[in-house]
Amino acid sequence: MSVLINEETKVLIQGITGSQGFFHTRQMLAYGTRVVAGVTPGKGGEQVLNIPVYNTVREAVEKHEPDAAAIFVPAAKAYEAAVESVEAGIKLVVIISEHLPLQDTIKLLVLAKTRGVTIIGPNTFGIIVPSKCKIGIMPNTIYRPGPVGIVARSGTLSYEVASGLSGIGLGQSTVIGIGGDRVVGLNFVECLELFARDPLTEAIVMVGEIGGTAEEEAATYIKNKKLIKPVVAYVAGSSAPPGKRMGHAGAIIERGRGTYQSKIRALTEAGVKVATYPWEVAGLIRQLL
Amino acid sequence: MSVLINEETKVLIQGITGSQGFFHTRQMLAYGTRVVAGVTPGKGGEQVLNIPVYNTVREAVEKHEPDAAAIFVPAAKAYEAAVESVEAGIKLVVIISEHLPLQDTIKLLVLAKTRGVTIIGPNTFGIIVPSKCKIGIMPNTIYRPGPVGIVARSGTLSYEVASGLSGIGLGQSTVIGIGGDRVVGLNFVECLELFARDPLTEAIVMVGEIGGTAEEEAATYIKNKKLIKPVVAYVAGSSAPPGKRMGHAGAIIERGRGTYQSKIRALTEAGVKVATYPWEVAGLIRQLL
Amino acid sequence: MKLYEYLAKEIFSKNGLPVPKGYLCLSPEDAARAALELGPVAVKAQILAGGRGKAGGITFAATPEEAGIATARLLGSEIRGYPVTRVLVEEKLNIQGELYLGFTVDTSDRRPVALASCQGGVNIEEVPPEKLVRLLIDPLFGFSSYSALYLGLRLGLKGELLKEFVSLALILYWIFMKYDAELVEINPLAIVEGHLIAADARLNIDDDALYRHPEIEVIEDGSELEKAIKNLGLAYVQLDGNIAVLANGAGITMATLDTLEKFGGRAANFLDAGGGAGAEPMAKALDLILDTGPRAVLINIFGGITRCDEVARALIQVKEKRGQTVPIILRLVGTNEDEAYRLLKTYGIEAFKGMPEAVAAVVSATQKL
Amino acid sequence: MKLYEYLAKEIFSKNGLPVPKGYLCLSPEDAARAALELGPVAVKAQILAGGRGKAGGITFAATPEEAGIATARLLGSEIRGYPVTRVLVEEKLNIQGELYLGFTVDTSDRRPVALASCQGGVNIEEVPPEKLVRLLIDPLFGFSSYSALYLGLRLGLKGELLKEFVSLALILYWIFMKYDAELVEINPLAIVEGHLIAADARLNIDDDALYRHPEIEVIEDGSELEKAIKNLGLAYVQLDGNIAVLANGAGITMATLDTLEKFGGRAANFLDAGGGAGAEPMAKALDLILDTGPRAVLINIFGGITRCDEVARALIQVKEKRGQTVPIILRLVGTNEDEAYRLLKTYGIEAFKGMPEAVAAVVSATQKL
Repeated sequence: MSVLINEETKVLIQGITGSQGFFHTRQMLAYGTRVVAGVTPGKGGEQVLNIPVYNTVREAVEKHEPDAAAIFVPAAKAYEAAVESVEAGIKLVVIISEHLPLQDTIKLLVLAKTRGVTIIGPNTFGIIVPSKCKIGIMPNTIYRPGPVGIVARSGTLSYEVASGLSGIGLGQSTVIGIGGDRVVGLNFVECLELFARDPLTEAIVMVGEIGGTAEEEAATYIKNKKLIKPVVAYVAGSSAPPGKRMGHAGAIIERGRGTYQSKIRALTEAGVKVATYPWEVAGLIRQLL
Repeated sequence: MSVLINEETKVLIQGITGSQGFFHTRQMLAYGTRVVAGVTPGKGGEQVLNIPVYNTVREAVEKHEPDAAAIFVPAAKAYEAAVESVEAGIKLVVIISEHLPLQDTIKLLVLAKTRGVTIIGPNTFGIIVPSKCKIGIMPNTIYRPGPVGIVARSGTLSYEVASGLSGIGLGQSTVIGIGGDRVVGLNFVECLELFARDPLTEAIVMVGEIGGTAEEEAATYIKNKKLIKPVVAYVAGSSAPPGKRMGHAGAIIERGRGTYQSKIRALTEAGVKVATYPWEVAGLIRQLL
Repeated sequence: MKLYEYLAKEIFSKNGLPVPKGYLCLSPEDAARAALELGPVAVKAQILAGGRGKAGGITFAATPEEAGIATARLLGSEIRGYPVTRVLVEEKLNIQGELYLGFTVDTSDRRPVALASCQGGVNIEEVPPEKLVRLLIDPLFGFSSYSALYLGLRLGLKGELLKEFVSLALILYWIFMKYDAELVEINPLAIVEGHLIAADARLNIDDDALYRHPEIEVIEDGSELEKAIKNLGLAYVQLDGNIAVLANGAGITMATLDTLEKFGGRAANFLDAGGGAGAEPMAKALDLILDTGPRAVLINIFGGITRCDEVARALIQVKEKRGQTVPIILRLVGTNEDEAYRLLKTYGIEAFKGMPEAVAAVVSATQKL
Repeated sequence: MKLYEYLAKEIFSKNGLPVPKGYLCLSPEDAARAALELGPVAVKAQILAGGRGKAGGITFAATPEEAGIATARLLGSEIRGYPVTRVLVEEKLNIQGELYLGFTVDTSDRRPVALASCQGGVNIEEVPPEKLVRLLIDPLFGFSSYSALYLGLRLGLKGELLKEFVSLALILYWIFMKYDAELVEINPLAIVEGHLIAADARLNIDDDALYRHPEIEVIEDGSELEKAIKNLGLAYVQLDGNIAVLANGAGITMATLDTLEKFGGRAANFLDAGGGAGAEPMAKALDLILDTGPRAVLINIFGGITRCDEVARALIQVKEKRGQTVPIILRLVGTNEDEAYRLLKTYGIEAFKGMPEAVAAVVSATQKL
């Protein structure tokens, strides 16, 4: 068992012929991910890294029934690419692409919901079940299988944490990047729910940052649902000057939440151990396991 | 128990101040329906038949929590009125209005589905649980409580049948008009499912007509799901000349279905008793009960 | 509402779809002039029915003279029951292949559907199912370029033709939505010199949505009487029997005709007075159908929205106005029934509460005469 | 991207929203001329920050002369850290009431939200929650006239004001969607002589959507260096310390700054080289920040998309070009790490694999100097 993906997961790559798509497909194949097809309109019939390329997702779905799609398509076309996978019936769509217009993301998430599709991202480093399946752009070398679930907004910070855990022999059950954008699909709370239900996950690391209220909502979830698995959090942004706020509306919506202090307070009150430095996370997890 | 509505059902009337809305609200109140509020933009604050009128459905929902809405609004505004009820969280919307543009109906049904809302109609006579609740425009006098569920495309034909049943002492559990338009919300198959699960319904009458393939799909359902409650059908249109078909596309979609002969054949093969005349339905039901 | 081919092509062209060059012609002279400009032409009868080609409604003409002759032959003739009053004279296409593409509504799936085939042309209805691609469209997702691409690939198109097909299909769907169409269809979607062109065009607009398309001229289809009754807001179809029928609701009207036929009568029409028709239009409709000289009239009302007292008033009004008429047999039950019977009694008009009795009475009335 | 008030008002006006009459003025003479036409005016500093009124950025002037003086005083001054280079001279409104109306995205509910209050004006952030109406918008349903009506009723509006509010709110939402806004806001939405008018206007466009709005002129916000680094496609914010920081990913860059602060260092900037930046832009960025004269540079890379070998190459390239530089402390792990260390070794550059070691090293390097 693992969260969302496993060694059986068949993966479709959208934008497989682009430089990013090509590079990371090769990395994913090297990791052992079952990449079954690629899609690039106009390049149907070609082969890339021995993977067949199709013009449309629908054709690829008819032939290979992929379980997940990874989107490596430039921002201006990422929305349509993701929607194509959603409409074609793929149930997990991981959007690596960044800089999607906000309204595109919002519309995509609404459409995905009507089809029961899980969207990870946009602007995510992806999701990995160590030694089983990697859908994303994280380095292949830093993960080990084990009991710690990681959910993170930021890629590189999560690599830092995962690498620290692996370094002291604590592997990861599943690592999920929810994406760095203000609006993302799968969120902290939903990941906590997945980890709570996953028998392989014994402890959870949350890697957050200032801005938005996702960490506060996660804290509320942990407190209200009495999550019994231990959670360690690191939140970046303690030194950031108060942000240039987005007009009154932003202030009205956030109502004082979204700051470093508010996140740390909420998490601490929920019983979460908060690390001061990213490299302390591993030690805190070891104490709790 | 009954299907979709009962004596507890609180009803909102959209277009309560219009002549049709007013007339039928009075009839529904006379029947004992719990009409709790009306909505007509611009007439908020008024009272009609001692029912408070609101400018928006949302206000009415906040104050009265209606379970169902009935739409008595001219065609050009019926879509928005129905959507307003769907968005405001009302779970059953009965659209009496006729002549809605087809694309409006299609869009409405899609939106309703995203909110788990049941749409009856458009162009329906409504739904009634005799002596308990009536949401629609059917005459108050012809129904009696009893074991027969009726589902009909046509209003007046269903009155004919209900009246025949009542006349020989066979009351009705629930009578549902699915609406006379080519595209409607709740359909024959869904009504059969509701009746199959309803303990008060012992036999079912389907009142169909030529055009579309709803009767054929109902026959397939009855056959495949082995519906054990007896079904009697009457289908209007035996004398109709072959319709002026809607281009090749219509023919391609219907593929020979949609005619009187195809409906009767499908229903008969599914074990449904088919009445030659509308007034024979009651007698056939009596034989089967 | 069906649009004539030439009107549909006007709309297609305005929205960027390729159509053949052509002119609407109302006389042989017009046609000859058009052919002078266009060279070899197709002369196509403009009627609101399909199957025109097989019925001789399309002729090719190599010269202006031939075009004039063909037009003269078509104008005034009748094709599939429709009088030909106008022809479309179009450049003759050198067709290398025929595809089919259409959008309509799948009423059972309650959503739009795209239909396409690589075997278009006059025999499209006989194309085997595996040669027909059917793609349901989720209205929330629309018909996207990837769907158009998928459709084109399924037809086996490649290269330039595939590109043209994608953009053409997207425009056709756009037209389908924008004009509230029940159906848009291109058959054949011809391949001419390596490019796609809409050799024929069909566009049916949803009657219920016409109100929001004031730019589209309403095409009056049917007889004067049909038009007059439609203008009252009622549904009317002329039939060839001798008993005029008026009922309320499409279902009961159909059932009345079915019963009449089984009882040995022949209906002169289908007249659905529909939901909530008041006394006024019903009286006018009754008046109009009495003008057609039926042997008898059968009125079958089961009152829901339609109130029996209003039906009674309509009948009384017509009787008062016309004096002696052919037998009018009335079957009346439902809302405000008692008031109706009281009114009818005042005027000495009898009515039935049962349908078989009423139908039997009208059949016997016509047989007596 | 924030738009200046006068640009936002131009867009509002073009889309049918009522705004005060006014002119953008770049000199006291311009302002006097405008006031001559408009009568009593408000002179409003155009800066990309809120709270302008409280900071003295809005002055009223009864005469052209006063308008000129007020403008002269504002131009060249600095308000909330922004130099004032332009003012908006507008007719003075006789305000009878102030409402608030805005649309933005609720990032936690992942959808647009309407916010409205009957107590608009400068103290909007202190309005009690019960005086604030918050209406989430389902993108599939949009913001409909019934929603606008509901909002207006909740603000207690009636009659003509309610009607105006409904149409104004619908247009404002339309602007929000059409211009890919992150935020549109009218505060105050003023009541003047019984009508609504947008006394102020705020419109922030989603940077990521600017590419599809070529009609909107991009407003360069920030210093020359900030602009230069942004043009490389990297995210940069200037800070007031002395250690330049370059890292990859917003999260790790923030964490690096946090760590630096806790270790006693002070960052000169936030520079996120982001996802997949190649050697070229990173070298350029490094070059640019070296030009600012930091005491040391800290580069912290955990390679995912960003490949360590490219970072190494960027660093080597800059070192080659500039020769001797201030200390550059490198922390480097991740994709293509081995290749990177091989390259660095060739050039005799040392790197750390641990973050605390690197941060400690850079702090100690600055303290040594």
